[in-house]
Amino acid sequence: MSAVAADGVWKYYGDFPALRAIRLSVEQGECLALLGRNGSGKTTLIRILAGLLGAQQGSVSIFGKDPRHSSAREAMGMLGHGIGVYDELSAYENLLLFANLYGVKNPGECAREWLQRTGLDHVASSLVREFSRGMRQRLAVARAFLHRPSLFLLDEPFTALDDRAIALLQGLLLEARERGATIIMSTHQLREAMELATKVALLNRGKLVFEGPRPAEMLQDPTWLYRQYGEG
Amino acid sequence: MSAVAADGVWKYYGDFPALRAIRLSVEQGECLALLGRNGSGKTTLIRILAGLLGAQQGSVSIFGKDPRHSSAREAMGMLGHGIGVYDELSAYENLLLFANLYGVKNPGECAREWLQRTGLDHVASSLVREFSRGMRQRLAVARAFLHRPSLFLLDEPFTALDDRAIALLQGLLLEARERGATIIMSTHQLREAMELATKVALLNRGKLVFEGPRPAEMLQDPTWLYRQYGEG
Amino acid sequence: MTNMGNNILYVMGIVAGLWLARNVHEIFLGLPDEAAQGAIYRILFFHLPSWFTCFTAFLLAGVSSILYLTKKNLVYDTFAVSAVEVGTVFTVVGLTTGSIWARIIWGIWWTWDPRLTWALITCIIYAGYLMLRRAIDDPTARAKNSAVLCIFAFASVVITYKAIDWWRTQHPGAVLSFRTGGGRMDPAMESILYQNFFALLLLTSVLVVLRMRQEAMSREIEGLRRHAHAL
Amino acid sequence: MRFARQTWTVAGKDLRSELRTKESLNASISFAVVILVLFSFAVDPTADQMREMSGGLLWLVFSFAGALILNRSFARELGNDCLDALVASPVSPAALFLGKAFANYVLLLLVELVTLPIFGVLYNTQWARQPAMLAAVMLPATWGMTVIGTIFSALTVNLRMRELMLPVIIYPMMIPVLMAAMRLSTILINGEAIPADDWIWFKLIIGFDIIFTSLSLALVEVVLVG
Amino acid sequence: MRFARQTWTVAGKDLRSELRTKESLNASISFAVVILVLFSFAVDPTADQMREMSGGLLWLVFSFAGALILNRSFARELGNDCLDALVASPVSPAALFLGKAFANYVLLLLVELVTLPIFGVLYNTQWARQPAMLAAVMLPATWGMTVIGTIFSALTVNLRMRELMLPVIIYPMMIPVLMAAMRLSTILINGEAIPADDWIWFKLIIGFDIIFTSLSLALVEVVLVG
Ligand code: HEM
Ligand SMILES: Nc1ncnc2c1ncn2[C@@H]1O[C@H](COP(=O)(O)OP(=O)(O)OP(=O)(O)O)[C@@H](O)[C@H]1O
Ligand SMILES: Nc1ncnc2c1ncn2[C@@H]1O[C@H](COP(=O)(O)OP(=O)(O)OP(=O)(O)O)[C@@H](O)[C@H]1O
Ligand SMILES: [Mg+2]
Ligand SMILES: [Mg+2]
Repeated sequence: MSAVAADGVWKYYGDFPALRAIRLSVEQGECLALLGRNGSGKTTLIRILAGLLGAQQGSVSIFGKDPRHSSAREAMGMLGHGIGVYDELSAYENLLLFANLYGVKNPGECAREWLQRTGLDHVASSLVREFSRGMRQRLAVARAFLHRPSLFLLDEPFTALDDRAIALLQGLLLEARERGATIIMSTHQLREAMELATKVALLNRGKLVFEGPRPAEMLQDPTWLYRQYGEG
Repeated sequence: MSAVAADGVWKYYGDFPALRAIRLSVEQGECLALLGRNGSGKTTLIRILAGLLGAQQGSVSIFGKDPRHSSAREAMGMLGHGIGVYDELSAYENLLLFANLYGVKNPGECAREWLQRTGLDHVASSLVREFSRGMRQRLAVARAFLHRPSLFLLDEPFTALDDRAIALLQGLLLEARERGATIIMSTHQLREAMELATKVALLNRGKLVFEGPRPAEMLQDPTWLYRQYGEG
Repeated sequence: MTNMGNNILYVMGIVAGLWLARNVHEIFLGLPDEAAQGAIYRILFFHLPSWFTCFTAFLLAGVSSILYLTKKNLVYDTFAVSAVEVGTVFTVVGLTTGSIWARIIWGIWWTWDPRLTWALITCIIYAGYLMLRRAIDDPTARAKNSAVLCIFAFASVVITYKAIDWWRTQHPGAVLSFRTGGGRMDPAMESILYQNFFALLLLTSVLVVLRMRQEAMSREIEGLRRHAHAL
Repeated sequence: MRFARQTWTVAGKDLRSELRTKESLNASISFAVVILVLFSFAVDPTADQMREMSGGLLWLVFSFAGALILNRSFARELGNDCLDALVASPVSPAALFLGKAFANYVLLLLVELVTLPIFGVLYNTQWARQPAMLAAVMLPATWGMTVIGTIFSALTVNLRMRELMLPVIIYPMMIPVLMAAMRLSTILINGEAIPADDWIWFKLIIGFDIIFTSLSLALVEVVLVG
Repeated sequence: MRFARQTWTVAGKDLRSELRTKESLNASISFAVVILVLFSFAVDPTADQMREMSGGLLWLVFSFAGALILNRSFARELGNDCLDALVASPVSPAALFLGKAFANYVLLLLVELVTLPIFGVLYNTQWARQPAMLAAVMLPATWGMTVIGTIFSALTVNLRMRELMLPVIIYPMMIPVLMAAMRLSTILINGEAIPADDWIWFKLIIGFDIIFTSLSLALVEVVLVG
């Protein structure tokens, strides 16, 4: 059973097909980098996998379940464009909230542990409102990781992060991959992604034009794939 | 006379000093890459240079004038996080509006020219609301360039753009630099920035810790500077 | 659509027109004046059928909204919006004819009687539906959100319909035999009334089908534009 | 069990973040006072007139001031895309809806509790002659307002023109329950017994609550998942 | 010259983008009708009461419905950070303010023009007995509302809780002009001549307009530049 499988997924915005007959499968433990130009449908695909959007045709399964099934949702860690934590709550309260919602055992302890791992323990009781952008992003990472998901869905996770924050995230993702978690991430920052990716998929105007192990060429020259398929 | 000069600029948010005694000068025709970790104050500095924020102490001059002086504002082209164009107007109407506000001669012609240069002429009369992210960003670039500014202030201009859009922007900026325009841009994407930058400034927690010509080391290893000064 | 479909539509339109013309002739020349109200009571033959028509349209729109939410086929949404648009027009006709009638026999254009008030609220709610649609760009989200609203909105139609039973109103109570058990209206009159209703319903169907085509067309155009943009 | 815990967690979060800053609570209460003052200019109520309009005025104020709170309900989730995080978490949408509705309910009741005595003082009205009956009207009527406000707040949360659409949609939808509450409150504030004819209003409120709560619970998943 | 051209460009842009979709215009007008309906429950409009309150009711409706438009005014600039682009351009802040105020003024007057006859029909009131005098009240009073609304819309545009703060701030600020307009309109709608005593209300409106327009023009630069 694949960790993530999409079969013939079409998504229309009205009559405009944003995704066309996407067929994709990611095995457990793989890390897929989802590439594509602006507007090619990466965000749409990730949101469909996360169950935040419904596809008009085709089926999606997460560990064999529908994405809206609660066991699928428990297995997922999602990091979108927004950080998904509340400005009016403190860092600790935010993590506690999500730990509770995910039914984590020992929510308080788990929240504290993740504050520590993301280097936020000294501001645990400050309101998020007062955080700088980097700190917010760290907290978002903690939120997405705290229930030890076995599937990560990340939409442009490296955007607007500095080198340190990128290193933190890469470290955590590597660790997760080692314990067997599956990762799907979209990105324009190919260099950062190539360090993690075992597999690459390229979207072009809603069609999946390439899916396979990361070509060796891309380590040296990240845009190699675009040039191969970009004009297709 | 420097194109941009800041002298002893302090900016507080409440009690928190986001900028501390910034002293910076950029000569005409230079391209400054403003680097710094998340929360180091890049956006704040750029907004102060653009006259969108007032500094509590110190003085800023743009071509010898106050940033709020209308001749300084006419000389400036600003590209922030948002695209700064209206969703309910068409691409052409947007450019026409800004051409009028900047008192460009022949606003209609100028708007059409820039639609062409950014590859938007085929959608000139569509409302921006219908545009994809890449197209919006192109229009934003057209808006910032259409009055031929002699000073560009760009806040993370490459964020979330694909390779093609980045190439377009880099091309336009190179052209502007050649005709003698000054450029200041903040960024985390060092590689893209290093192709343009003649000068580098590094902010660390609101202090300017380095300012000078781009070190040769950074072409090979963009994060070199961070490692030199990052912990300072 | 096919030629065949077009022809059927034309025929339906013509039949509806002729039928209405015949009814008008009958109403104005065939029927005697009413004892209490004189000539003006004839407005009933337009007043009541337009309310029935709009209620029918709203009911069908609600059903089709439920279908949209279960089947996710945009055709249902297209039908719902067309029905609501045509229905809203008939709501306005009903309000106008009612007001004119009120002006003549009550001496005022409007009074805050529950029936009248609820009819006005229904009109506002469905106007809100149409406004909501214009505020959403993505056709799929638009269909979903307006379908939900359309289901909620139908409550106001029910209340409007039942208002005369639930409250003491200045507006006259039921006259049709299926609600009163007969006896309040002359059978000849009632038959004309129904005939006018069915003629209007026929006209409504034609309008709805035309509107559906236009809606489908504009959605297609929107899709094509996005295609063009993506190039 | 799980459902109840989730509901409680969501309601707790909303209440905690609201009570920490009291922003919408303060705004709502001061808006209520502002409206009361505006009305007093507009209608210059003599004692006699007040007898007839007390309930109406009261619920107008409740609904206008309450809208500020209902408006915030899902808007609160927008800022950092928190809604996505919630919907992607294992919380069932119905629990999410109920949790937010409970939080709104508590806040609305708080606003009403504070507004009532202010109203009494400003308009020289003895509103507390039949407190139990008044509560029996206010509790279900406020729940009706809450349900409509919460579900439509969810429905319009992603709209470009949320602030515009919300009032145009929620007030007409709330009218049945508002009308009933106005009528009953007027009678109760004047210290009269409810005439037999007017029990229909009670039934209207209860029916409204039941129908719209079930509809909302049934539709909320559709509303939240695109 | 330059100033006038800039003002005109800004006003033209706002009007064009509003009239293209008519979104806030539609919303505002239907909200006006909604409020008229709500009031009818509250006040039980008999002919006698209406005589005393017609002006009050009218201006309550104008101010509530108008707030939707005023609210949008600077909110429109928020979406894509357009406000930054405008403030960074060579437009003088005063021209920006005046341009937006003119656009709002036109829209508010449109809403009032549509609302008046609806009000007349629904409340069975002959409002047009002294049209010229009524216009002489409405034009400056609406300008007063516009100025207050526009400047506070600018002031709150960057606030986290814009929808909350705006109503709480603008209605109290508008009270002088609203009160005057209510009083004068009631007299005019009833077809009476304005008593000598009541001319003071006229002066109040004019004074209000002059003072707040100048204050706003003087302060708008500070408001817009952080
Ligand atoms: C603006 C004013 C009015 C409105 C909004 C209005 C609304 C309605 C509505 C919604 C119906 C639907 C009836 C149904 O399906 O049961 C109706 C029916 C009817 N209306 Fe009116 N009406 C108005 C004025 C009047 C006036 C002035 C009269 C005559 C005095 C009148 C006489 C009737 C009659 C006799 C029916 C048929 C009742 C039945 O059999 O149910 N209406 N009206
Ligand atoms: N809500 C929406 N309504 C209508 N069209 C949409 C919507 N969201 C996305 N689209 C369209 O669908 C296509 C795919 O969008 P999507 O956001 O998935 O692209 P993306 O690959 O994430 O792009 P980017 O790299 O810019 O983030 C685009 O053409 C876009 O215009
Ligand atoms: N409006 C504000 N109110 C309070 N503090 C602020 C505000 N804006 C920024 N700050 C604080 O000022 C500091 C500098 O912020 P700024 O946005 O300039 O950083 P930056 O260098 O642009 O960071 P990034 O790379 O994340 O964009 C941060 O610590 C931030 O928390
Ligand atoms: Mg994307
Ligand atoms: Mg920044």
